[in-house]
Amino acid sequence: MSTITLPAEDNTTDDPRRRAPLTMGGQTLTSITETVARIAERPRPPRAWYVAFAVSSTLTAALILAAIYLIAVGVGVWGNNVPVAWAFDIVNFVFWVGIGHAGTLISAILFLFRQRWRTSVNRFAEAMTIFAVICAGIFPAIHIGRVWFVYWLAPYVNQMAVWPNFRSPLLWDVFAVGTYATVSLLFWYLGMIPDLATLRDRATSRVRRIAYGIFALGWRGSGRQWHRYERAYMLLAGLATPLVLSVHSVVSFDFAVSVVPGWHTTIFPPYFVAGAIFSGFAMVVTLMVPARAFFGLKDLVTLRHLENMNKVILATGCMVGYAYSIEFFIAWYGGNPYEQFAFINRAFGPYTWAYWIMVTCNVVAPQAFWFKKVRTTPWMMVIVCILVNIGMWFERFVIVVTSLSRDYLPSAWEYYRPTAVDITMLLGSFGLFFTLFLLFCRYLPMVAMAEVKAVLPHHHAAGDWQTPAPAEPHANGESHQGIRYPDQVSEGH
Amino acid sequence: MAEKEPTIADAPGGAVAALVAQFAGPDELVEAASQVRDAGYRYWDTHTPYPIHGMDRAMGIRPTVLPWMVLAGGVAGAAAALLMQWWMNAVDYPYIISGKPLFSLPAFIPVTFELIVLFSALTAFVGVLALNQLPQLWHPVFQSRRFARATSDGFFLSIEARDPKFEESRAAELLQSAGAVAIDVCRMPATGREVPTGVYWGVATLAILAILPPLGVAWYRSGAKKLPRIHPILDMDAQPKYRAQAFNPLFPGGMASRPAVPGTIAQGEMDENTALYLGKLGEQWVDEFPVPVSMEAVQRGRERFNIYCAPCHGLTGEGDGMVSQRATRRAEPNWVPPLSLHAEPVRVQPVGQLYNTVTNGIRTMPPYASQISVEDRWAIVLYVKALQRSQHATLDDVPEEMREKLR
Amino acid sequence: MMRPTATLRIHDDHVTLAALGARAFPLLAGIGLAALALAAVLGAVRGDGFSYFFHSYLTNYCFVLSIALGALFFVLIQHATRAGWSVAVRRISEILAANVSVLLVLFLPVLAPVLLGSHALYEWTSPAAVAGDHLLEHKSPYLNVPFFGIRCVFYFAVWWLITRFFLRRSVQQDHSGDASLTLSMERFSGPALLLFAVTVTFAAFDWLMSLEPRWFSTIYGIYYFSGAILAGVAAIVLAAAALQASGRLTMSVTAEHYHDLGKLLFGFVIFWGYIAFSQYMLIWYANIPEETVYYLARQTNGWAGVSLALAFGHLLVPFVGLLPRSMKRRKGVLAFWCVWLLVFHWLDMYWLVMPNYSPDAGPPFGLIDVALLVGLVCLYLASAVRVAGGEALVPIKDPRLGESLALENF
Amino acid sequence: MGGSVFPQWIDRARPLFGVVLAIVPVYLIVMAYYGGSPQTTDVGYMPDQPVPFSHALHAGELGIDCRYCHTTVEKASFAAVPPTSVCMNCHERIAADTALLLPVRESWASGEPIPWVKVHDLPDFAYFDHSAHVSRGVGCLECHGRIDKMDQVRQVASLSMSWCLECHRNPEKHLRPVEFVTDLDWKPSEDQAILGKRLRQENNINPSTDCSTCHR
Repeated sequence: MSTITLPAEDNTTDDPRRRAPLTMGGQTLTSITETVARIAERPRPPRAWYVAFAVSSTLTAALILAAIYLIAVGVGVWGNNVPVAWAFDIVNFVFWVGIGHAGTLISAILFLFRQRWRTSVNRFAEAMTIFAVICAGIFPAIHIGRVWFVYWLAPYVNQMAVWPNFRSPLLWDVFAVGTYATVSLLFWYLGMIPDLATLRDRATSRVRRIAYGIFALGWRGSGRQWHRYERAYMLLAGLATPLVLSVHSVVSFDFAVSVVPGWHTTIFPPYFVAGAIFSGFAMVVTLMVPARAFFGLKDLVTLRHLENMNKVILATGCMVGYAYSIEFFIAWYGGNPYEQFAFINRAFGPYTWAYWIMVTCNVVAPQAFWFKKVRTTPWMMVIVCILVNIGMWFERFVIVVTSLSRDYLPSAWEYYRPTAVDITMLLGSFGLFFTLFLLFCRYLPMVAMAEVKAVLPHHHAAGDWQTPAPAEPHANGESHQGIRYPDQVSEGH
Repeated sequence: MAEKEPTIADAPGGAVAALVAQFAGPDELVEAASQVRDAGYRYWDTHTPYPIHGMDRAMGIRPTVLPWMVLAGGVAGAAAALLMQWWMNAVDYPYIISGKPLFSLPAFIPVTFELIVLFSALTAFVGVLALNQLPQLWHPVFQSRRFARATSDGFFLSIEARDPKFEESRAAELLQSAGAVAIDVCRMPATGREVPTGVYWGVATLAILAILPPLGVAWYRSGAKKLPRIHPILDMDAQPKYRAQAFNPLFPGGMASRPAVPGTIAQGEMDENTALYLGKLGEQWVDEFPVPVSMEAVQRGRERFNIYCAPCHGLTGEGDGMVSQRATRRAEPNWVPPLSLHAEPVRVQPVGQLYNTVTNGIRTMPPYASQISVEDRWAIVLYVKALQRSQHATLDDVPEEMREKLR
Repeated sequence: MMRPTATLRIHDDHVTLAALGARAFPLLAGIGLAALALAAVLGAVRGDGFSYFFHSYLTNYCFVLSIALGALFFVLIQHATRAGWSVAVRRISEILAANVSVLLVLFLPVLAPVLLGSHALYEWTSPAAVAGDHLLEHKSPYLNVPFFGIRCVFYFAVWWLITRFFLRRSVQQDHSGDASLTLSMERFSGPALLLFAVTVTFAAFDWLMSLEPRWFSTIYGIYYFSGAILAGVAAIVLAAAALQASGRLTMSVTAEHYHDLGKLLFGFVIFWGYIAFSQYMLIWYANIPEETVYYLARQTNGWAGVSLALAFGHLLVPFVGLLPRSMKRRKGVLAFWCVWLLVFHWLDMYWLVMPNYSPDAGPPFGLIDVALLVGLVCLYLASAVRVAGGEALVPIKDPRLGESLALENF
Repeated sequence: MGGSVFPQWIDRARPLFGVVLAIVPVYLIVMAYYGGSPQTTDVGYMPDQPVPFSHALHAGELGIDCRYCHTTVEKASFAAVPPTSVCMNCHERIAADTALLLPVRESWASGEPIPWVKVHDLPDFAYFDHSAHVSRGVGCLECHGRIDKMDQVRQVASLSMSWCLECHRNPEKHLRPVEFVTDLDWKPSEDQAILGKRLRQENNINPSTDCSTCHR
């Protein structure tokens, strides 16, 4: 087993005798810089970018207009009614927070698990996290009805001499989502500093040099800096890992600490976390497949990466299916007639359509990922992942709306119907998400260059069992072209 | 490439600030780093596009204190969160919610956890920047033309001139022997060393301008103002409802409070009892109090008398109230000083007549029915009777045992 | 492609139990049987219809079972993630997992009385208790003796199949060196994990949760699982340390493996705390009598001390203890924490079972508990020694062994 | 292109920039508190009234009791502004021809109320019962200050929620015997702490701090 040669276009081998390469196409330090930095350096993006941006910013404008209308007129413009006081707003909130879980998961947990394939996709996913959390934050803020008083949620010294109620799960949400947004941003930015320095050093215009220069903070990639940087990165990863679990757990507490049938169940925290990772990864794959084709990143973000993410989707999809089943079983086993009614009503009541969309998309659809063919064929995985995203939105819809619409008092039963504002804001949140995402694609390094370089084979060979062929540098002063290494890498230990 | 002499690039400028040497690859750089470390330099560093495994050992870098800082941050976060929640919910604003104890540890754990993470993460971020002395937008090594590759695909080693051991030729020699493929000499720039005075002036101007808003607020705060209270967000401050005595343009006189429809009798004000309400029985003034006579009633009467009657009649009923005195002093032409309540005609009036006077006024005295309730009017009459008696008492009025003293 | 040094390491290492197995088996089996016999006598002497004996037996059985299930999960997840680092310790976990037949035999003292009509453990087995009790009547389609027995057989059958499959393939590879065996284990690991999840959940429902048949919690299966994986990993560490102490695996298993296992322990300490807190918090907050009764029993009449001991001993203390890197890299220190965690995991099982026996009289403890623990653990270890047999204690021809031997933590 | 785009002095100026960056948020927060405090926005409100009525003269010099005009303070939730008729009790004959009193006479003649400007105005979401306070011995002084010394009425207390709560939580400092509620010059004859405690017990004063006490 000396040198392994692989077919150039595929690294999805299952052969246990070797590790598939992380990147394709004989990557070098130079080629990685070129591939990634060039995307952000184009004077003008391709026309398709403009088209996408026009669509998404139009939707964003719709979101803003809908929000202004809602703030001006009142929350009544939503379809929320008694007793369905939580509807699209909280559904969207939970949905987007869930989407936001993939980034930190890839960045932090896979980092701690030494999954080196994360390096190609983590930047992308972290950016998604931040944008998703922004989208998520809008809805509860608006839902409080008087959005201009949103600062009342913060514990600050005030002339009313009151403090927030820390025994309320809604306040935990403020802290959890706020901390999550902050830490995700720090993590994303810290990881991006070396890459911003790369863009700074390659920049040709003064404006870009100043702009990237400021945000790169004068990074020099020095040995002493790297030492502390790596330690800080690991600490942040260690902190972000329990954080990411806590955030959706806290979101689940919003429901589960109540006594509403269908909400109050102890499995909610891990179940919500699994669902969040599930939907987050599905969103990453949905966006990654077109983006890697569109921006020429197929060699850095390979089918292998996508396949690995699809496996995570399969695993978390099964966990979600497990939770659905256990909930149903215990609803019967517990012997509480209200709980039983809540579940029967979910499956066969007025929202039966939503429930079966949820089950089909979340439990049935990802089972396709048992097949390698589906896991490694871009168009197939995109279909499954889009279904998963739809299913996860409906999961939140089912949880929120079916439980509320059938209150304890039949006199208060009411069917919820979204209004045009509801639907506009849902679509608008997607618009905002994609707008931010497109801006990110245009101006920032989409792949963590320094991290991908660090997992090129030569680097970590120092103490590794895989000793690569000796490097053959072509260093010759001014025309230094970087160093070629064999494109054979391990994806993890 | 070791046999090939490195190119040494120099550029015009001031004193030498640093030498930047490029190396062929990471392994060469690690090797060179251990040589420079052994040579005993302090202000030197390696520059690579990604962290190099083994570089810490080669450079002799000791483990950073960052983890301890982060631990301290986490402990601070836990302490801050628990203290904050305890103080806010159990001490300063105690309020029982859904039957939970004021200090509910299980309910406080989520926020405590989040703040541990938040404080730790902020410490990690600020800590790594501070330890790395970032942001540092200018550094001598940036003078090197080829150094731009350090963030892409180049491997560099720099030695700074501020190092006490630094000597240009010796350092260059060391780098050459360590296998540098190229060496750049970085010189201090001729210009731009000192902070331009404009920056100081700018900051000073900002500082001066920053004083104005607090001064303005202080001025506004200190004086009287014609503006009603400023609430930036009025929200439900002004609700579309009418409070007592508010203005309402819909009604005549702009009065929001509607007067009773003529002929309305409010509950409890059905004045069938003419003795009580009018002080009359038929055409005769009543001479007996239609209300219970008690010491409390006298006290109440005195209090009400002092409020409503004393301004003119004076506290003793002599007619020397402050208002009366002032009117007399000012020689008000229309002013008629009130009759002393101790005057004979008044003294002999039956209580019903006195009551009627309070209620409806008499001569220049205005009616007080709108200001004083029926019971209070009777109480005042009672007190007036007591006042009168006090000025015209006989020995018979004095309790037996006190009479001796008076003699 | 293995480094020469790595290859040499495994060839020079002492990787079989050899004579140790032959010596240890009769000793362990003897002690185990004697201890069980002593416990049975002690149980009979109490004269409470073996009620205490059965409760204590269930406590200790669930403790031992959790070690095997934790080890099984470890095997499955390593295959599912194609892990390379863990290959050096994977055989240990395969052996610890593959004792299902003995565990089935050892389960008979729980199962047989239920089948024979004893109501000492499970209230719902008594028709008198069920009659007229609305909840128990409602649950009787699930909680009835025949179905209970059928489910038990199903769980053991599934575990037996899975553990056999993985151990057999793995050992087969030692001889043939066939890499496709690894591939087939990877492929089967996914479905096996699904089966594992379902069986462990319902086993926990049946054997532990139904002790209090009116109470329920959807997270209960995960709660038992979280403790089991902790016990499994701790057992792997202790087994590796013990084998190294006997001069085996000294070159194959390094501080790097302990470090990684220590990280897993640390992670699952937090995970257990997270699951335990989630269950407690949601029940505490909603404050519904039919649910809080479970925790009420565990915080009154002396049980509060046990609950607090778990909060500290099972979460906070090991969290702090396992946090520093040096704690995870030193074999002796890590072994201490593994023993610590096993002690508290045992206490966790005790906390699950025993309040059902004496809700009013406070936590009971006696020689019978010790005898049962010693007996079950010894018999389990004897079985493990038997399972290991003369085969290698490291999958010597695993294609990723080299990767594992050269493991280096960052 | 060698060299940084940034001049060398940028690094030297780091402490300066650091201090500025650290001060800016502190400055903004302090300004928000200082400028937004009710002490700034509410206290000191002294509108011009349609008639230059002097409390200093009527309540101070003449010693007319507050309740002579504000008749409802003891029994209604609001403290009534007196109708024109109360003015005319005296001013039908006193200063009857002065220009200052012209609006009063006009009002008297036409029946249109005098548009007095309310000084102590709570937000509409706060419910305040005047009688509950006056009849339990909270002196006028506590909220309105020395009205008897004001020619033109001016708000002296912030009337903010924290100000209300301060008294609701510790009422002892602000209690006096009921008969002295309108006496702006009253001084306790004993230690206020002891007196307040006793009065609180005697009158069974347990101010509620529930939200619904004021926000109903």
